[in-house]
Amino acid sequence: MTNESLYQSLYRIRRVEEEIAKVYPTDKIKSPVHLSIGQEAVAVGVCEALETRDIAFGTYRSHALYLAKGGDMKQMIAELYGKDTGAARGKGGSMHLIDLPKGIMGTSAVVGTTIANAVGYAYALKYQRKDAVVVSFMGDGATDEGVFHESLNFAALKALPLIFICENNQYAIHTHQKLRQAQANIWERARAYGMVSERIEHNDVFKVYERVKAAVDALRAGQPGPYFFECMTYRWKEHVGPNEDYNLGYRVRSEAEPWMQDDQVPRIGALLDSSVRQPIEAAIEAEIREAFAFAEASPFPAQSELYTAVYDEA
Amino acid sequence: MTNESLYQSLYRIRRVEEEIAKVYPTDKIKSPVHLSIGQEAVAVGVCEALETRDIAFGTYRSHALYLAKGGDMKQMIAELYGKDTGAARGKGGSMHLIDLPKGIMGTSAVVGTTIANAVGYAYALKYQRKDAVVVSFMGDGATDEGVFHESLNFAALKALPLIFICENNQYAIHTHQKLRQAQANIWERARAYGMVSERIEHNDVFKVYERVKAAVDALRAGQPGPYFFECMTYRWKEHVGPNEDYNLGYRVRSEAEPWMQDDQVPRIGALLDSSVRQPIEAAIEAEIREAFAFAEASPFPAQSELYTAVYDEA
Amino acid sequence: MTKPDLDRIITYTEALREATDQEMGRDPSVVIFGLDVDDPKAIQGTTKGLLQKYGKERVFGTPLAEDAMTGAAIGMALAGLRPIHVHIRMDFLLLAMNQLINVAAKSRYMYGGKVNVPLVVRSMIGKSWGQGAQHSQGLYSFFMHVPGLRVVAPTTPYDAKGCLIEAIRDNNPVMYVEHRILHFQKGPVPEASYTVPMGKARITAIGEDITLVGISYMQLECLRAQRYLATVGISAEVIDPIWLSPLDIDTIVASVRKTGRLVVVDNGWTTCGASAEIAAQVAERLQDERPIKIHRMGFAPVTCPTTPALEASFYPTSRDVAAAAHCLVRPGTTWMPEERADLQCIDFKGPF
Amino acid sequence: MTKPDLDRIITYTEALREATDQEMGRDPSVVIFGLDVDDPKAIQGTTKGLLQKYGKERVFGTPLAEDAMTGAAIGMALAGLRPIHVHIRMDFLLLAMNQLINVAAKSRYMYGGKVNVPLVVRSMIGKSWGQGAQHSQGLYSFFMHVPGLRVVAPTTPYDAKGCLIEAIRDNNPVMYVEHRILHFQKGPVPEASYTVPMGKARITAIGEDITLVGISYMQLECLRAQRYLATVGISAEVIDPIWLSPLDIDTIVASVRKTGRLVVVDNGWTTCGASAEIAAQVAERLQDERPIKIHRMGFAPVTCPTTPALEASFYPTSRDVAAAAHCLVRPGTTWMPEERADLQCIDFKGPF
Ligand SMILES: Cc1ncc(C[n+]2csc(CCOP(=O)(O)OP(=O)(O)O)c2C)c(N)n1
Ligand SMILES: Cc1ncc(C[n+]2csc(CCOP(=O)(O)OP(=O)(O)O)c2C)c(N)n1
Ligand SMILES: [Mg+2]
Ligand SMILES: [Mg+2]
Repeated sequence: MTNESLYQSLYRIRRVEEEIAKVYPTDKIKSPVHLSIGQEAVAVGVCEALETRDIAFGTYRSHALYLAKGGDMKQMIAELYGKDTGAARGKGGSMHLIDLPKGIMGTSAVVGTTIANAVGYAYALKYQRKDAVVVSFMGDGATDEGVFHESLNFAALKALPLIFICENNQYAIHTHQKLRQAQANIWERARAYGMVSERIEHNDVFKVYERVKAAVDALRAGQPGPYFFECMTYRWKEHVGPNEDYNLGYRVRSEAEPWMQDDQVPRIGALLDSSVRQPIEAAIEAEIREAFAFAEASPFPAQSELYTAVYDEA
Repeated sequence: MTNESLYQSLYRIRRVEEEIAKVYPTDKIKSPVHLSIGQEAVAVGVCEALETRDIAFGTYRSHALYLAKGGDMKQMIAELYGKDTGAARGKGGSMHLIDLPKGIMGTSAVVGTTIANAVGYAYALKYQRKDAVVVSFMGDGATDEGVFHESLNFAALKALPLIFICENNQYAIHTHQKLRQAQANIWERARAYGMVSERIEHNDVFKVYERVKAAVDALRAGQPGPYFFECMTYRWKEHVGPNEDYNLGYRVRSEAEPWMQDDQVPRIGALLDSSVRQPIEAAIEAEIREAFAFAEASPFPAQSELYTAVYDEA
Repeated sequence: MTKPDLDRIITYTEALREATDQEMGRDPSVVIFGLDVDDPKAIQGTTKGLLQKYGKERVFGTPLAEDAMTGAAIGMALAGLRPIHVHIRMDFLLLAMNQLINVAAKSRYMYGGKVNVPLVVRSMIGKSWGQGAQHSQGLYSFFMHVPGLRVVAPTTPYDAKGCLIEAIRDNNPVMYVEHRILHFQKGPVPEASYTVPMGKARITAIGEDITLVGISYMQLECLRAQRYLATVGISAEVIDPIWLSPLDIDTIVASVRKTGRLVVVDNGWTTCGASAEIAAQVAERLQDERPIKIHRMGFAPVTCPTTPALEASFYPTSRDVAAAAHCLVRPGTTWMPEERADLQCIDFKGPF
Repeated sequence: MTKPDLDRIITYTEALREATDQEMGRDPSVVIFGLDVDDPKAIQGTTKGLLQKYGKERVFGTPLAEDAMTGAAIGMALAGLRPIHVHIRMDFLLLAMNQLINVAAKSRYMYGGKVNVPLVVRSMIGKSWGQGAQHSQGLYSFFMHVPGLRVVAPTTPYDAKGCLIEAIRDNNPVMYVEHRILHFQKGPVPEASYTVPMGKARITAIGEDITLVGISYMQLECLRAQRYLATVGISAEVIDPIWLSPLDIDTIVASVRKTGRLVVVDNGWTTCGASAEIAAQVAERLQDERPIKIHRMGFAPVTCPTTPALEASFYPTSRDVAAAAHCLVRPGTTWMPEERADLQCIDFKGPF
């Protein structure tokens, strides 16, 4: 982790998603997109603490995770375009991103499902004596689900090399956490299963990095897991789609403003000399242009693809 | 609650179950029975604090709850015999006891299911402005299930007039709690949802009564629920069936012995003068004889009953 | 059955809203809840205004907890309420199967008839705009399989309203299946309350040569196919089963007795689906009477792909249905109608 | 396919244990877990000794958490293990439907073929001794409905072993369906490892007049029915599909092409069940060839009652099957064989 790498990752995610939002009204992306704009710091802080061999599972809102973990941008944009060159050959779309060489094991449209998958993966890694950790991303909404409880219980029971990251943006679609949970204490619930658990306030990329790095180091040293981090953050855009939604009335813009003022992208950018920052930005802009051009130019999957990959017939 | 009523209830349950165990080898009861012998104090302590109008939901191990809540003994034994006069006309068996006039709303063979049903019932009572509380019985095993988490969260969110009773006998079939949960702190998990929660040690019928009575009084006074009580207890017999199972090797008899020495039936019996105790016992023995005779004499349901009660066609 | 008042045209979503509103007004035991029922989007408008009118005890959003909230709905029903539990995707019911099948469907029977569970579960099938693998499934055959449940999948605004009222008033658990694309349909709906009685199919076009049974959204494709077929002189009878459990097999059998040919077009996979049941029952019923020809259509036997390039071939279209019907009526010939703009499938435009 | 070694007779449970043991010995990526797999009863003995031999990392009991443990099994499979997840009742799979159908069945497709999920889910159907509403369901048609899953329901010890090995080695999620009563069956099983290849049915009796397809435990009742029928000069061909997905419909069709008559006896409800699928496919396939007669049998269309007085009529017996077959072969006549002690149904004796 360096300020450069942090900025590189933050800026890359922000700018890719801004481009997606810009392209979206043209209907070239004919599938739902759940943007992470405003929330990048969590994925970036976490992934800076990981190695490529470490494994991440995410939610349908995982552009940030995918990019922060090193996912291939071309394949991601092509996937959003439904193209054959996409990460899932167009069969998955934005909600089902995957990049195996980068340890991105998949993202799911059904809330909570990947939490359990991550637990199983961590169990396997431990059994295989592999020197890698698993990270399981979830929203605050996912912690309402029974699978959250069952997964945490099993992970604690087996002391798995696993880090749970709850991206608490306080909303599940338009429903605030306080309308879903009597107490705003997700991290305390996790602690009750017998794991180290902590809330990280303020969408602070350095704090996220530090705490997760310490956990990763401990796990690599063979100490028992899992860890739980409730990372407070905020979604700037609508739940799904490219626009803002403060007009809907379920939240007010003034709630968002402190988070916007605390935007981690310029915050980290400001720590860099412009001679360092500008080449980073320019390279990313070029990468983005290339990724979109790649997606545009790529073919759709052939009709015969409808019937492939249902089963592994090997 | 009086010592008489406690003893009456404890002795009644113990003796009914002893008779079931005695009859079982004759194969007159052709369905599984999960005996509560050793655990009676929890159901009795709880139900002594309830009124008939209060509602209870239980598990497949609910003979004690059914009887303590005032359930009809004849209908219960007839149900075990699969007779038309049974509580569920023979269609349910030991695992699906019900007695609506006594507020026993049903027991289920799938672990954890009635927890959520109890929550919904309590929601309805609150909406209907009814002066009754709901009690939800569950085993320690049931607290592993996701439905436990989801149910507690919703009950706390809506501050329902509901008391959760976890009968922690430390085992789910043959698997000890410590092989299923990293920490033995079910009550603490419950507390994290934002409810009053407490562990009651030693299978102590008075303590259970006192704590539950206080909760019932508070709920009747309109104070917000729910409450959670983890009641430590111990099963003397095998998980299912009439025998002991210390030979299986998953537990040792010495673990059971302190619980047996602390048996609540003679403990409470000893508080009564024998002139008080003996008529109680005699009446119960007569009731039991009558109940079994009733079951024996009752007819099986007619073949046409196979097709009735699938739908309410009213 | 009330005859449709042809003057009052409203959408399917408005019909759902109106049915709920009328029943909630009539009966204080009706409550409605589920993720997002009280949010600004109000389940595509189907719950709009209900919170304001009936208050948050009767209209409420829930935590993400499909399993326990289904169990809670059953508990409410046992306590005398008439809960409506709403899911924005049918796929999420897979989290609620235990309560639906092990508890709701069985409670009345396993408690010897002492209780009933007057519960309505609304769920929506998604299609187009990249709904993909996990937001597109039509899984109602699961509920048809299990005794104790009722299943209904209305196609028109008229039936949407009448079936919802019928479902709310029924004392049994009813799985009420909607389709996102049908939400946009408009049609005549009387303002006054009425029910569409369960177990009765509707003949939506009268014909002689072949019977087309179209389930849920596929009813629309069958009606379009009927028009394509008319252009080549084939007269198709079209049936909307509306209720899948109880299923009005008599109406279907009577039609096939006449036409001798049956195409069942399902809005789900065919294997062990509604189309298998209908085909099997018709074959059993008519085997001693006359030879018949049967053909089933439904989702391609694959997971639903997200890319529009493949999604288009995942679903049978009206032209596919017409071609298949043609093939049964005039065996040995092949024909595929030219696409007509007025018979095109409506696609949903995103974000979601 | 290896020919059965007729000398070595073992039980179905022992066949399961042996298959698991051999695969675990061969491949360290095979792990087995589920509620109570490591307890003294060892899932009716099917996991006996495995803990001692392979240790608690590879053989473990779990918390009561069907949903997450299924999800965890998928995660293990993604990481290269070959998990076997065991459930003592099929009814409990209703808690795992989301992971099974939304994740396991779809992962390969929705990730564009990049991953596979080599997972085996064993589950048991209960019968007799008051299993009742929630411990008796045969719900495999749900899994047949969904592309991406395989389904197998072996009847004999020989197939139990060979199919389990085949399932473990397959790279896809396989739903492995057992029946409690079949656990008591004995039969010839070679000691050496072998597979029973997927998608291939077995003709278990050759006949001319009628085809009986018996699924899971009902295969036994069909074989008994075949013997009852023989006493009145009716020659029944009996087929065990073994694999329900992929289903060997060709073998069934070829038989019905010959006999002209089909009775499908399922170990579940008929509506939208395996029997509906088989009947529909056979009807579709033979409609241009010859007239056929079809009859489906299965659970009564009610919830399973606990009392033995009603449970007996909930299930079709071999005599019911024989009577129904007789009715197809000799229409207009009725016949019900006298019960023969040697062809009686085995009942399970409790506690459970
Ligand atoms: C099991 C399930 N229930 C409901 C939904 C519908 N849904 C999609 S996103 C969402 C909100 C999830 O909120 P959260 O976990 O906080 O994630 P965020 O969108 O805030 O990142 C809901 C309810 C779903 N996809 N899956
Ligand atoms: C959902 C589900 N999973 C598994 C089972 C099998 N089973 C029956 S009883 C039981 C143990 C439950 O333990 P606990 O809740 O502690 O209750 P106890 O038997 O100790 O009273 C299990 C696992 C079941 N009935 N339901
Ligand atoms: Mg959120
Ligand atoms: Mg227990």
